[in-house]
Amino acid sequence: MADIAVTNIQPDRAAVASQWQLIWWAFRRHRLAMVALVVTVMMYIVALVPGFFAINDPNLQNARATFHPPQKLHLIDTENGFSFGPHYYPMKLTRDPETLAAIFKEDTTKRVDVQFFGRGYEYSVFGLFNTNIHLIASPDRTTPLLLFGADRLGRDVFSRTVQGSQVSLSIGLVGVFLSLMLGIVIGGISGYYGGRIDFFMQRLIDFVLSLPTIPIWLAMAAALPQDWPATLQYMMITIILSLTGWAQLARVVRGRFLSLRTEEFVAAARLDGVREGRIIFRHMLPSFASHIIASITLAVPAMILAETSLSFLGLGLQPPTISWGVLLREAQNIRSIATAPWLFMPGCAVVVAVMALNLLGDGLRDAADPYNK
Amino acid sequence: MLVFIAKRLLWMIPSLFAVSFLAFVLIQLPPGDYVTTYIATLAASNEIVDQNTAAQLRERFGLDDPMLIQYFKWIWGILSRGDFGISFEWQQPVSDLIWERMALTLILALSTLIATWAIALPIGVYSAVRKYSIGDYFFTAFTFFGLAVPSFLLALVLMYIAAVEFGQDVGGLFSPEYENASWSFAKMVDLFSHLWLPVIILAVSSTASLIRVMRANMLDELPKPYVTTARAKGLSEFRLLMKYPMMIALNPFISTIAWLLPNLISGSVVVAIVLNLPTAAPLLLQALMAQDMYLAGAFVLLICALTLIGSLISDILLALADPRIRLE
Amino acid sequence: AGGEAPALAQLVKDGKLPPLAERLPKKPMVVKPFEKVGTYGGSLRRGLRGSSDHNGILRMVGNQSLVRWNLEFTAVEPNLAERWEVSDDATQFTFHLIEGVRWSDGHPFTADDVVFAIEDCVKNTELYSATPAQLAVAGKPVTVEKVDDYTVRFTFAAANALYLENLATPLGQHPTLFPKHYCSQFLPKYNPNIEADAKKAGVTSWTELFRSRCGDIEIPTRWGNVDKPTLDPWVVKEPYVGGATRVVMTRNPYFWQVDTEGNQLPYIDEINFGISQDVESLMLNVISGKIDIQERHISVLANKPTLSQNMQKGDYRLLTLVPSASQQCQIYFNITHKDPAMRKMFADKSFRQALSIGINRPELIDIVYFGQSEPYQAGPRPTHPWYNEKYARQFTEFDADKAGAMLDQAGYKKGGDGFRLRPDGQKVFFSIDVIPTLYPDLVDALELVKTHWAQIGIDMKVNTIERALYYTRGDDNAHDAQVWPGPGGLDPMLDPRDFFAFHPQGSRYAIPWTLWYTSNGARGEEPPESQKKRMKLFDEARSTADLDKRGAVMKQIFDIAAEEFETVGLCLAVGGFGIIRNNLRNVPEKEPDSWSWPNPGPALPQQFTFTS
Amino acid sequence: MTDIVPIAGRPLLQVKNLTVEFPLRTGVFCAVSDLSFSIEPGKTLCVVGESGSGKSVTARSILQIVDAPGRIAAGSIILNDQNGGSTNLTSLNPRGRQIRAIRGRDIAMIFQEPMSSLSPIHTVGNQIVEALRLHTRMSKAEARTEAISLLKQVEIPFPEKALDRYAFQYSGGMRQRAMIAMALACKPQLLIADEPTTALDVTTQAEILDLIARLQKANGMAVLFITHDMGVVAQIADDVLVMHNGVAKEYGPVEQIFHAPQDDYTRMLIGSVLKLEQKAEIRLARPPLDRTKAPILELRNVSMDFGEVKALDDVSISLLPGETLGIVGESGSGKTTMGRSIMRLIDPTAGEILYRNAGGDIIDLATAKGPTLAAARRELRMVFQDPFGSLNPRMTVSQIIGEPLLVNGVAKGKALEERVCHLMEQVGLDPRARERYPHAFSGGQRQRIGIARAITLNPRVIVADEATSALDVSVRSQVLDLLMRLQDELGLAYIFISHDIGVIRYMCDRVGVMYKGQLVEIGEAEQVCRTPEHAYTQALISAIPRPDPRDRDHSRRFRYVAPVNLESGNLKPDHLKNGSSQR
Ligand SMILES: Nc1ncnc2c1ncn2[C@@H]1O[C@H](COP(=O)(O)OP(=O)(O)OP(=O)(O)O)[C@@H](O)[C@H]1O
Ligand SMILES: Nc1ncnc2c1ncn2[C@@H]1O[C@H](COP(=O)(O)OP(=O)(O)OP(=O)(O)O)[C@@H](O)[C@H]1O
Ligand SMILES: [Mg+2]
Ligand SMILES: [Mg+2]
Repeated sequence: MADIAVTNIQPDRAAVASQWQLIWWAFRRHRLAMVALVVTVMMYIVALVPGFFAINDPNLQNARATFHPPQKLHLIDTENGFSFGPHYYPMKLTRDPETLAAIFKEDTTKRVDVQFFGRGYEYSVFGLFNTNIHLIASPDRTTPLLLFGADRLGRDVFSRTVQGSQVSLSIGLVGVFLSLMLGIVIGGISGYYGGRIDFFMQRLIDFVLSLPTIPIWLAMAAALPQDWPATLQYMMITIILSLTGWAQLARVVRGRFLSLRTEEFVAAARLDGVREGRIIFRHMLPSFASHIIASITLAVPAMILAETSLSFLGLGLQPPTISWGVLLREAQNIRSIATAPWLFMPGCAVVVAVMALNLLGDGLRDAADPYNK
Repeated sequence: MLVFIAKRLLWMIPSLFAVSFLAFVLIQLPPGDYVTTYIATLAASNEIVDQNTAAQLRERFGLDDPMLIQYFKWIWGILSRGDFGISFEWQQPVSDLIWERMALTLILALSTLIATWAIALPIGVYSAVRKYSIGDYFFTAFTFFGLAVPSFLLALVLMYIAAVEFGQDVGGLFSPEYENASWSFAKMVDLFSHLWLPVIILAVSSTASLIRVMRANMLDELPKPYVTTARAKGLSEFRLLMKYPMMIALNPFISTIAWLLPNLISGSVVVAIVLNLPTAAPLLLQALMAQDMYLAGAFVLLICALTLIGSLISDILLALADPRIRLE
Repeated sequence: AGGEAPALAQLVKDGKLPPLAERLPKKPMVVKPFEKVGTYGGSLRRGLRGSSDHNGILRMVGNQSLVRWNLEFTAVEPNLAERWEVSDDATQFTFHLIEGVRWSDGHPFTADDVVFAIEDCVKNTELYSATPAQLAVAGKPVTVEKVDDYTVRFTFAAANALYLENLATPLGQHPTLFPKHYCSQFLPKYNPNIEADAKKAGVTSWTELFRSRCGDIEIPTRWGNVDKPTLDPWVVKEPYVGGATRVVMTRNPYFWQVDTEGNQLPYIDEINFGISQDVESLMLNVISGKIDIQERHISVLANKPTLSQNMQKGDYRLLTLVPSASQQCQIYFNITHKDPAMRKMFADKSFRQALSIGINRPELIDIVYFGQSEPYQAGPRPTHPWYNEKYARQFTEFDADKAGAMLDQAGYKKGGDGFRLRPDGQKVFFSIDVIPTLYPDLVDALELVKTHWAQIGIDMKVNTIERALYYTRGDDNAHDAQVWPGPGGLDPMLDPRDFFAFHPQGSRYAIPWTLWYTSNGARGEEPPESQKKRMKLFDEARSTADLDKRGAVMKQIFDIAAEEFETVGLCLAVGGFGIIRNNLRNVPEKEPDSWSWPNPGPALPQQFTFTS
Repeated sequence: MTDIVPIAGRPLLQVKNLTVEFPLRTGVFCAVSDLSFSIEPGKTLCVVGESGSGKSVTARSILQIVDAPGRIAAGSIILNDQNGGSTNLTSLNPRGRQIRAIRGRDIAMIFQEPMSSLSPIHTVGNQIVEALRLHTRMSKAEARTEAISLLKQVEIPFPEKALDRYAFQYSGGMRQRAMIAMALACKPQLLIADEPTTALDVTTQAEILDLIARLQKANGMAVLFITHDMGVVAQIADDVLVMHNGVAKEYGPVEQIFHAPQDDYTRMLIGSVLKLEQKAEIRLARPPLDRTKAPILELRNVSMDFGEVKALDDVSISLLPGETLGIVGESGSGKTTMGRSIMRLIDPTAGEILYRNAGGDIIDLATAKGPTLAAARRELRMVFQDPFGSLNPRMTVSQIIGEPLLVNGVAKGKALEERVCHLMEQVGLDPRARERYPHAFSGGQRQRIGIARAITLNPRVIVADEATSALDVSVRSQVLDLLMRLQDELGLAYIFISHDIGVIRYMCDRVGVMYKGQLVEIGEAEQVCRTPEHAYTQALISAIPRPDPRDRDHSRRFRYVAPVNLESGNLKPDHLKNGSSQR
């Protein structure tokens, strides 16, 4: 085959792309995945400097704003003449004396213009320096802007959601990745070698699988040093949980590897002198990449939500630490459902995160799929 | 195969010992003991336990013995007399407490499993075959919802709607008249008429993840040459999918059978609590929280045994489903 | 001649039950209905939570002690004992039982039962290796003798002036707990084959068997045996056993009380306790009108708006609970801290005072408690005759500047980062333990306190921990500070943990001192003089039968406590609430909220009634 | 559908102006352009042409199963059925009911890569029975009986047992035959056979060709036969289509192609055929091997059992440095098993495999472990019989070829790229295609990838298992020449497993002949090909198809039947049977 009948192909040898470039090109064509990537990156930017994106101090309690419903951000003002510019109207509070329920009404006579890059409460950036510049700031400290409303203590749900992203998008993931690595390595070894090694690995996996998780949680919560910060403790819990959580993935990987290892290309790799580790990771694992990508993208929301169940049981993160799980847990009662549904806004954040991560995963999967050109 | 099964069964014995011992240690690891937690529970309602009574309880339950001795006493009781010990909290033999709960748990687990697989597998296959179609997007959206909503929140909302809007009684697994009745056909019917809500709630998130995983695995298998071969035979797309790629894509799911039960028990704790299900999970949690060792221990032991059996079953199925594994 | 429930009348007609006159005592106890004479019938629905909620049943039905509290929680009234005499030195109590009272199986209740309960059961060291505190004074258990069939005499080794009050609390129920004709079969003394019976029943020892059959005051098995005769208005029909999802109690045909028209009580046929694992499902049942009376578990301030808003939908009215506690949130700084530097800091009175005025209580009450409280330190509630103004209100005025000045003066100067340093150069920092699952409001309150204290340069960590751990840390004296609601608002005699180092698990500012006190100096750490003085005074008050004299002694304690200022309170305990279905009548809409007055029991549920 | 009357002059299938495109990142690749041909009932159209010229794509287009992202850009494919109706296949929905009814029943296809085209988790029987029951109204039992008879017809030994075995338990040739049985199951009107005999020894191949011819006669089945074996073309074709780079170079009766080719490419092709008829020039130019040297590889009494199947039975053979040892033998006779044993991909049940490494140490490969084995494997390489299966579907070609270099630390980065490009060029692949994944190559291209990979590390011994079976004659001779050049440069030794006696003769020094796991004859290549001793070898040589359509005499062919027929239980002496005796 001297010349392939290819139109528009540059003759230059170097024009050929590396596999990563190929994947990236394929990924870029996937529009939804690109959106997901952008959203994910933005979420992580927010998680890095939540203070900048928060409007109000997430811990600031405000007696006049308990169960304050979300506020609208107006663009066009028709009440006080006609003018443009993002602004909001403070709410007037009256309280039903019998039921103690608050009644809020927009007070359109007063108008507060929001400022971009204005000054607000002080926060620290990476623990390096403090600043008080925020993306959105309200000049009126007494009637703050509550985009997502406020909770039972009058704290700004929006700012809390923004703040919560920090813990939720970071700590839980440590455990996810740890158990992922353990699962792949142990499951991979077990499935790759088969036979006796597999048998003993399987007994280990059985053992770990049948370890009851709830007592482990309980024991863990008690055993960790109390003077650690809550987030560190929680990270330890997730890490230790991942020390048992790997077993599931390991079993799945192993099951798949048992059949994969009979594939001819694995034999070929062995003959190429590829070391076991590389065979498992570079040669066999990619055949299983879809499953693993799916597992990761599923594990992330599971981890975010596991935190809510853990705190339900009185474990895991507890207020005053702010995370999506904690926020959701606080919202999980009849009261919020009946009277303050905006407390579930952190749940929307979870949905967005889950959606972004999964679409990202889909995009990656497709991009890495050789048959998908 | 028989040798294999026998060998595996034999191996379960040391595993059970190891797990039960570890569980026993874990249960005791949190500070305090049953009596402390008992006192703490009552204190929550500002109710007070006499100090002398507390000391007395401790002595009576043998909580002053070293742990090893407690463990061996317990295990010996099980081995020699099938006696799982007594629940501190209920002053009842543990075996009176667990069986019905375990049975209900199994029923719930199996129903959830069936529901999950029955919904998820076809949808997963559909989503893979019709990748990026309207239907795929629809199911994708559904799965994201299922993934992102904590199941007990879902439980709460559904209960709220059912109770407040429709005046329906939704908690529990039985109508009041069957609550404490003995088992009968009518009671079974009643059970199944109550089962759907917890099954739906428990199935939502697992269905969602199953769909995603199934979709991913199918996408891997679909372009394989053997699928084309089958297609060239003139096989209808549906039968083709069911028979060829699906069987291979199922491999990871078969592996999951092993931990279905423990997962369902730990995963459903909160839902079971919210929905008031008389399954093992709440009782286990309560026993653990109260450090009611023997009760908790018995549950853990049973769950562990079921896990090991599950893993054996899953291994057998794995071998049946894939000759490459079987004929190694 | 009074009436009886139609169902019972039918049984009588069928000859399955003796006629009413034979079932009632000659002079049955007459109860005045709260509003009006009721009508028979109905099933009352109430919720329990989880498996350890046996006291939820006890509070409703199990208050049939020798004496009982009045509705106001101010005085002890006759119950199964129609009258009594107390010796002047408060060592001998003679009770006269109502004649002709019968157990729920029809067997007469006599002095023998009381003697049996104490002498054979409670004083059986195999069964009770230590005698319950109420029944032992100066380390010796009480002696009970039968004077005649309906008269018993309790003799204590030393003065026990509080005995009647104690007897009215749930922990005082032992004398009427064990029917001799039934429970004697589980005692070796009466049944030589008891060990064999125990084996047959599948338990390891006869004591297990006894407890599972006859129960005890505060264990679930008290409600787990349908065969055990009781003196309660309702008896167990579907028992409270492990795994049960509901408990049903049905009327006791031999109940020994009648209303003013001579109708046998209770009015209501049946009580149906649904067991919820989770408070939220209980809430759901409440607002959808599936519960007839409930305050237990739902009485969380945050629930109030929801419950109020659904009053019409659920067809109920609100029930107000008067807290018997004094303090919503008492901060216990560990004055006996293991670390000498910390100890010195917490033991410094002006340090504590400064922290106290550094708290903006009005703001806290506004935010966390919906404005439903007032700044308060400690001591009996304002309505209580022993109310002590200074003890209750000192250092509650918010003044950050003054607090700062006080701290400066006490030697805690501000460091570079705005936080204060101890004289040894270390930063002032401590953590306060709180159990979020139990008291979520305390977490919120502490969060606010943290911001207030940050303004005066004090760094504090809100340490949310698990329940058992909270206790362990306290027991080990390993805590910096802990919080708990302060009791003793209406019942200062019964739980004086805040007034001096009294309770080894309650007086969390000085656990070692409480040990010293409870062990008579054998264990723990010797407390300072002011404590010892209060301990002595309290012992004195305890053995003073005369209420006025006792009050005088207690007031001295409050004065000293006010002076010493050991604990810091935030605000007066906030009233709880509950719901009563609109068709349930004869229920007081305001009642004390206390374990000693185990609401709603002393409001006499037997005279609750349904209107159609 | 048994007795059809061919409608004279009305072709069964008409392909008009077919164009198939693959949109790639860098542009649109036209695999087939403007191709037209037609086939009449009962006739055979052979498609020949350079590897990668679009033969398989054309075949797949007919059944509408071109791999994504390929698409039929233009043209029509008309199927005229016997009732006079005709359907344009390109206009049918590829998932629709209509095309499904045609697939398998009217048109059946044998895929080029039988080794990967069978489901790994279903028994072969299951897959054949399925095809039968799909288009006929057979009961399960009937279908099973039919499947057994089909397997028997394609010469699979012990068909009753073989039916219940899995594809990976079959040898390459057996899989191919299973595919053939499956395609023939419903007696289609048109059989598309994409290199159906590459993995078959010539005797079995002859049987299969006879079987197809019988069906053609009996049912009027038309055959579209894609092959590289000009001998086969000469024997069976009525018409021939010569393809090159996606276009038809020449299309005409077989006589014309062989004896009066019009096109240059065709002439070149026929010329290559003749070239492969003799011993290679390079080989002849080489000084004779030093037979006294110590063997580099020696098999002593090696046996391998798979359950009751004795795949290797007490085989002893040795290989000299620089020597090319050809292995021929019946399909399923254990050739691959021998190769895999040498590589220690399977552990032989008995015997020694002694390898003398570069340092002169002798290693027993049958028991070697760990680093010793790893070191030995660097010097021993293998070309797998199944090119598709042996290429990781998720690695690009450049990664696959570069992998041994990378992991052995030979080259990295830019240097690695260069090496890979060079290797690809050596085996006749365009380096620009190196970012593609294996599935985007033609069968022959994949085979060359496998060869490129085998020669990367400058090994000392290469076991080549059917390494050139999917290559067209011209490319094949190029590749073989390359291999021989390398041999001379590096002193390589080859074990060359092949069914193509031409190839053996062209490049081998010695030949071993295997039969049922045993090595029945070994000797100088010339001598074995000219004057075979063993009866089986004689039968083999007799069955080689002549690349001349005028010489279609089958009477020379012999069939060898094993001396001991265990099944019937009676002992028979070695005997030769006149070729396809059934006829
Ligand atoms: N999925 C694909 N993507 C890109 N190019 C492809 C794809 N499939 C095939 N090709 C290209 O199409 C061309 C024709 O392939 P085809 O398989 O038809 O060749 P062939 O004539 O059958 O060759 P061989 O004799 O080697 O099997 C080849 O150059 C191949 O690289
Ligand atoms: N993994 C296996 N399990 C069981 N039997 C096997 C296995 N591999 C090969 N066999 C059997 O061993 C015998 C020899 O197979 P082998 O692959 O060595 O044949 P071959 O000579 O390479 O044939 P071909 O030319 O058809 O490729 C065959 O009968 C085959 O069915
Ligand atoms: Mg091809
Ligand atoms: Mg082979």
